[in-house]
Amino acid sequence: MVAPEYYLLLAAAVFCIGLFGVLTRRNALYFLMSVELMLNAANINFVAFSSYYGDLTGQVFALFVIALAAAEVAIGIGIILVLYRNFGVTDVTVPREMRW
Amino acid sequence: MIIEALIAFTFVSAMAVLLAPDEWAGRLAFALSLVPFLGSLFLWARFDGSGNALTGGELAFETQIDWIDVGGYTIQWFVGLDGISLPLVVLTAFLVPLAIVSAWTPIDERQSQFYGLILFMEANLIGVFAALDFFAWFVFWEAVLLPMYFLIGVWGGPRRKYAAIKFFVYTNAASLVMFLGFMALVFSLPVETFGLPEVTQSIAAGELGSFYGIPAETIGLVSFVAMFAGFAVKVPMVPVHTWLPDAHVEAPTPASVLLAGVLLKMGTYALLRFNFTMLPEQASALAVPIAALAVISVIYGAMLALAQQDLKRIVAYSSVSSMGYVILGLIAFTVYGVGGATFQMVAHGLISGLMFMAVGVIYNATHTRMVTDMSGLADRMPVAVWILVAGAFAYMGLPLMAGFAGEFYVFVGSFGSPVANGLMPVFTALAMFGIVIVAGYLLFAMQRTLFGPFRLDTDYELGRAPRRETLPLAALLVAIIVLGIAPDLFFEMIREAVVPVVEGGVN
Amino acid sequence: MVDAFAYVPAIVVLPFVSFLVALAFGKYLPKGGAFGGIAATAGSFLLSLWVLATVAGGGQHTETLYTWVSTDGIAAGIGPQEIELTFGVLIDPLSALMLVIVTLIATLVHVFSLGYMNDEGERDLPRYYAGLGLFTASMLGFVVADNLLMAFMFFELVGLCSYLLIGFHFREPGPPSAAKKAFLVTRFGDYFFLIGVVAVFATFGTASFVGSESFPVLAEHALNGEFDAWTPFGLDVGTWFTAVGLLVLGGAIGKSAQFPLHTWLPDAMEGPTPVSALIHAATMVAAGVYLVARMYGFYVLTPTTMAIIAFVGGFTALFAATMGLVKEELKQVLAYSTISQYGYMMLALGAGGYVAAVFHLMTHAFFKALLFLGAGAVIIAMHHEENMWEMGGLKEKLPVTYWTFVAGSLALAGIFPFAGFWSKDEILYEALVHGLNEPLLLGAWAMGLLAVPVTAFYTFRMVFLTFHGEPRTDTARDPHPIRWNVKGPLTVLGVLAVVSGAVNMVPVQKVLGLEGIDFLHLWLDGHYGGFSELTSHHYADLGPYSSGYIAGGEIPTVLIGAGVSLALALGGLGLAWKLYNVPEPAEHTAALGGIKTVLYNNYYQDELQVRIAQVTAGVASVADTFDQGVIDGVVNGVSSVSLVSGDRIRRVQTGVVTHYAALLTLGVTGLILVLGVLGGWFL
Amino acid sequence: MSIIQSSTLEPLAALPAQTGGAPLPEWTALGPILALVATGLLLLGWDTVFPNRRTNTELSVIAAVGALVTLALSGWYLAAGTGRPATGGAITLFAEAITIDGLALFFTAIVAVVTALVAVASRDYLDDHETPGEFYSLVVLAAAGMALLASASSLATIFVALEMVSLPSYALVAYLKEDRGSVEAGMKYFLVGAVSSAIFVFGISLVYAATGSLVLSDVAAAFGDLDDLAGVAGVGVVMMIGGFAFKTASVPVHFWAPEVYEGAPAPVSAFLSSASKAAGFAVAFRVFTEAFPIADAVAVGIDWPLVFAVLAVLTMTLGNFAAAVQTEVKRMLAYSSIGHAGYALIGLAALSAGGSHNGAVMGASMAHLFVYGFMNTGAFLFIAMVESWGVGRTFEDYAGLGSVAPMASVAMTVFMFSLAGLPPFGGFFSKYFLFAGAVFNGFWWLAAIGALNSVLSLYYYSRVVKALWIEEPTDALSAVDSRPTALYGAVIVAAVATVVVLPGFGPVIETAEAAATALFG
Repeated sequence: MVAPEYYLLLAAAVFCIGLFGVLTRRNALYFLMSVELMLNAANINFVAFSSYYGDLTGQVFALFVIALAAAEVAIGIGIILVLYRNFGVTDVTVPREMRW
Repeated sequence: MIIEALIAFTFVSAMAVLLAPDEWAGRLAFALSLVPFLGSLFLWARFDGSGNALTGGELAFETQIDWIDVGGYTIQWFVGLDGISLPLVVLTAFLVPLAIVSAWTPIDERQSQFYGLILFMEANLIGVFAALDFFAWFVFWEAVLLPMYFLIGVWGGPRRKYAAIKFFVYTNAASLVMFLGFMALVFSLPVETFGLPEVTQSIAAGELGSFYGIPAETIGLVSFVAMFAGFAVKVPMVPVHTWLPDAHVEAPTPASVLLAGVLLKMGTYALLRFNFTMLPEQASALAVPIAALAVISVIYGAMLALAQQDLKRIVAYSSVSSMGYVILGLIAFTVYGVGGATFQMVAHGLISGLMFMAVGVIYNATHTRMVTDMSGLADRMPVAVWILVAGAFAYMGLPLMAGFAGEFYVFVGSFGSPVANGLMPVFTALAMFGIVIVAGYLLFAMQRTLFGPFRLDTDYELGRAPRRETLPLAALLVAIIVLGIAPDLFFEMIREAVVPVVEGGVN
Repeated sequence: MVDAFAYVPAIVVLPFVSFLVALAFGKYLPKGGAFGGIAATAGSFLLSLWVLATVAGGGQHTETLYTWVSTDGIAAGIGPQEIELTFGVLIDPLSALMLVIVTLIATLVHVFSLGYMNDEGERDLPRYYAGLGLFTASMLGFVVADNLLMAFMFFELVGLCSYLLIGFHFREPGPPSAAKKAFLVTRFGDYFFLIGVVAVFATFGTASFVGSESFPVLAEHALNGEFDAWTPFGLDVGTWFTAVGLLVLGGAIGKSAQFPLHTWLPDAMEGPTPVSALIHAATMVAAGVYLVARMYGFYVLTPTTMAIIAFVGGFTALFAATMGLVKEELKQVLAYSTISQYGYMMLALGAGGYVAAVFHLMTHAFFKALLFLGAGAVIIAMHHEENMWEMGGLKEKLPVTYWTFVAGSLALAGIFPFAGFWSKDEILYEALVHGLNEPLLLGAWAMGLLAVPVTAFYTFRMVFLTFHGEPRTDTARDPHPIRWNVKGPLTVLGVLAVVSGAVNMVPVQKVLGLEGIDFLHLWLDGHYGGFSELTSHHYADLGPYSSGYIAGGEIPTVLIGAGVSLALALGGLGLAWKLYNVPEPAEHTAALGGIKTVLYNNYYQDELQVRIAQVTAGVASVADTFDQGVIDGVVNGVSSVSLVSGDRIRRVQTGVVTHYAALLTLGVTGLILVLGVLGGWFL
Repeated sequence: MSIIQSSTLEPLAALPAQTGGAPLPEWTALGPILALVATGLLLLGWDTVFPNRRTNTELSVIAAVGALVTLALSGWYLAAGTGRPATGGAITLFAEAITIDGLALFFTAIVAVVTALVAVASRDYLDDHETPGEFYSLVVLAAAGMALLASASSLATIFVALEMVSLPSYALVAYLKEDRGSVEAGMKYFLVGAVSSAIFVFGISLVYAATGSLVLSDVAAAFGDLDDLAGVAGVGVVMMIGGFAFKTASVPVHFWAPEVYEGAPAPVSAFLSSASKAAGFAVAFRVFTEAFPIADAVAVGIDWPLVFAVLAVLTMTLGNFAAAVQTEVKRMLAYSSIGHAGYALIGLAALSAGGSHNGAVMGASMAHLFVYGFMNTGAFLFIAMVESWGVGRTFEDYAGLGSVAPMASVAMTVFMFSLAGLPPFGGFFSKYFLFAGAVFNGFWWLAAIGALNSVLSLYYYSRVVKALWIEEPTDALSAVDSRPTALYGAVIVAAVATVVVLPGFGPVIETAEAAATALFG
């Protein structure tokens, strides 16, 4: 059995990759994908430790997270759509009419 | 329930006036404001309290009911009057109708709002002087600021917005400091309410404990300083006085009258109640710096008044100066000192009210307040001018007028006071020099504006001031003289109420 | 029997009522309320005479009339005992005498005002008569006061009235300014007085003048160690009493126009002339001296105070007299003579000559009122021209005025046998005999003596320039006629100026050995009636002085003293005669050289005070700048700094969502790091 | 252990009695939440049945009634003592996934109040709008999520509820599809929200990794002996704080707030800044007191009150300072909302292990959020009214509004002064009790910083008042030509409530304090 520390590290790595994507990618869709990575990093933890503790709630919760992620993407795409309609771009750094 | 009835009636009056049409809002407000005035006279006539409200004296017109339970404490609706608060209630109720009448001429727009705010302020002012639970008191204390903010901001002079916001923010900041100080104090005591008497008596019983590892002495000292700083702004004392001249100069006359006449007294009243009655030991320990600040307020304020060219600014700075006497009297911890300070609050309320009102009458006619813009007004508007002269002499402490009584008591009380390592004679003598400077700037100002050949640079036709403008002045002058000749009208009850304060002090 | 003392309050109240009547109804009354004033003051005068007679019949009286602040058993917490503040009357020989003087002169001034004000068509007469009434009432209240606080209060009211009356002609620029100066300068003195009052309360717990619990008596006990008086800073009682005495003296110096607070008095000539008469002869200026006399029992306890009083008095007598030498205006000369004469009284008080001081107070009241009213008559005649160089030769045109004026002048100059001679001579005698052992006092005496010829010179320079020689202007050739209401008071006072010296013929008594003609001595010594602790011999017992004599005895000292001063006076008079009693007098001030400028400018005392005022105004202006710039600057600075930092803070919000993501990542990471380090997670 | 499992029987006396005297069945404790869910579904249904109605009055009424029913239910339960120690303690359902106690009911009430106000006000704001149906259903469903959030007592439920709030909110913010501001705000809200929820859920996963449970009480039990997993738990806790910071618009995840509140339709801003924030605090209060007991957490180096103290100071300072220099009223309110989050955070910051007054502090914070629900919602609704008039957005544009719309301006004045903490308005007591509580618990410095900020806030709140009453009216005010009744009604009700809550503060603070104290029980 793989030691739980490694799962933690894996999850952290995936999380950081996702975060890196969030910080560097300007395209809204990439942004969304990166967020998905971060969510899945959490899922790794849930599943791994669910099995580590022999407790099913973690795994069930991972399913919930996946479902919610899907919902999030759905609404995200919708917002990206109206963004494109109004600003003509999907670059998230462009709309900056409101600041300060 | 008489106090509650008075406050409630005044609130309702304020509402009624707010909704009244402008044409008769002023008359209606005056008529309605007579009710609290008569009510205050009734309170005076039926006053049966004795001793000090905070130290367990017999309260008049007391009501005490539980209001809010929070954090293991009970907040009460707790009002009552003693010999210190009653005169101030009467002062308030007396000044407001006069201030309303003095507004009839200069206030010509949004009148119903103006008079509504004045009455709203009156209700809160009565509340401030009557409330004996901290939170009830604090609600009124803070609520007084709102109408004044509008009175200055809407009906004020050219820089009214700056003055209003400065007044508002400055005094509120002070309230917060004071609030924290008081909270720290209460939480170090084994009390279960915020009732001022209970807090006072608990401290007097030596129950001030440590609080989160901070020793009781430090708590007492820090609370004292925080509350003192908070109230000093309201008084105002140098160096936290700079909101006052701006507020006064910009405020319309009736607002100035109430600001100088009553609002400043809130500060000294609170100092007396909180700092000097609750924490006499700390006050005595800090007597030297406090007395020094008082003296600085007197002299520095008077010097500033000397440098001004605007009549209102002169009177405003001289208020700073006069309130210095009150502080000096309070710190003396003698019956004459503390009692004189209290009396001086009333006296100064009347006198400064008169002065501001008189300056307002001049302004109504000349549309200027600058000393350099006019001279010889006595020729054209004799009645108003001579009452102003009388008021100025009252301000200078002319005997047989209320101001002298207040100041003299303070001087007698503080000169022989044992506090401040025996330095009080020096402080008193220094502060007394204020009576020379005050004579200086008032006489100079009068000489230049009222006397000499007539001249007015603003090109307004000057006639006698109308009777509705001079009658309030006359009423104030009569009150000043009556109190000057028979100070015992108030001083007797004041004295009884301050004896416990003095006995709590280090003597 | 009806008790005169029951009517003492009425003496004060009557003029006060006339004040109220004139104020309220003056414009509906004939003569602007003058008759009410005359009736009131005359009534007061009659009552005063009755009181005087009662005292002469062995009466004395003290009574608390009104409790201003009661104590009701509450310990005041300061001083040795509780303090009750009361109003009361004290009638003893001194106050009874003063009442008569004040009411007499007030009555005469009222009558004179009919001629000076009403006949000249002045405006605002009700205000004038109201002022006179209040002035008189205040002074009378001061005179009968039985304690220091009450005295102070009426003292201040006197100041107020002087302000109102000096500034009567407020439409001109001069009078308001003079009124302001008068009030302000005396206020400066009153500042010390007030400290003194407060100190007396703090020290003794009472400010009563009379009785076994009065403060002079308590002070006496304190010095004997029989009474434990409060003192500040652990001072010993003697030093403290000296300080208190000097503080109270400040008020007297201000009101009695002693150096260095004398500058207001010449300016006060801006007031109507009858007011000047009232101020200088009987009320305001007299109040200072009266105050010292009233609490003499306290002053005699402290030798230092006595010496200072004497020296200030002597110096002022000489100093003011020299300034009178070069004045061109009639009233100005009189003004400086007033200062000088009150200097004599102070000298007397300081020298232990209590009776002499009161004596001079009385005679001076008569002859100075006379001179002022005479000057007023001249001014009426001269159509309000006051410059003596514009007059001349009025002797024939105004005989009543002339002769009474001369009588007054002779009295002022101290020429035998006019009233002034007797009183001034007694002052110098007292100063001499007490001063032989006291160098400071001897100096004061010397100055007083030197002032004698100067006084005589300027007095007769004035007389000659005004009445003698040829008329120098058209007005002087054809003066305005004066009426009975002017001549009447002049005559009364003229008679008094001649004869009033007779009440105290001490030198005659001493030289001729006639007992019992020193009526004033007996009077003030409680011979007829009075309180034992307020008698002159009681003061003498307490006083620090012993008598010394020159030329081997009392009688030679008396004779030499009188002879020297009379000779000096005659010398001054003679010089004035020589220089100015010529048909076409010329100015001789050039002979004084550089001193002339100094004298014209009153030793630059006014300039000094103006300079002080300017410096004060400068300091005030600096304070204002400081207040606006620094103190308020800090306040506004706090607000500016807040807003500027708010503006900085909001710039973080760039509007770019990626930045937000980065910042929130940084924020959370920072929190993790900080908390982790603090919590030791990474160990 | 499965998640959905009927709970062991609790003392049913905790529920209000039926008319016959027998207690209501246990599931009725969910009544308020169910009422909101039902209303949401009803709205959807109504919109489906009548898709082309030109008026949205019915929708508005349905939403408002649903919210009021929720309010009535939660008020009834609160009054009856449901879920309170006096009646047998909290009611837990679904294997402790949901807990109905004082806290839950209290916050449900807040959410219901705000929802009702917003629903009424939207009637006029969305007049002539094409698709009002989804707006109301989204609002009500988000409100249901908030109510659930306040009741959730498992990290799983919490995350689900959080998303239930967030997802409709994103849509609501971007509701004005043609409005660039609304879209930009929606985009920013969504992106920041997505990142934060990722961080949040990762934090949950770390806590789960360290403790092996998602149920708060079990987490708490495991917190006693974390051993070397303290670091993992600690990072998890901080990341969860990040998630809460997003919901409550606190530093460091506040960046979305100014833009969102500014760009979103004003009723949505009101809804988010009042209800959503309150719900965020509700769950934060519950999680940190129930799952991470202070004593245990501090013992293993997870000093979360300290974190909240730092965040409170930063949040209130940032919010107030930035608000002071805004030129647009709505954005100023947005920053002020951040500032108030900072004040409310005192409720979590000024806690100490075994502190005898923890309940008082947190209760004061809850009471503040309650009052805030009225005054802040009212303020944003006033903005909505001004927007509907077409008057500009800056302070200058507001000049003289008092002369043309006095009643509304009085109400706005009440809101501003109440937000500033001045009497005689509710915000006065709530803020001062909060400061007093902080001092009481020994955190006087926190109160002092709060006080300093309060002073600054006075400045910018009074700027609005100044504009309304003191400045001279401009020509732009001719645009004020309508009197939107529903909007007016909502604003006035909020104002009256803001005033009345001052004398009637007793029940509010007493309930809040009792609820909070129970958490520390």
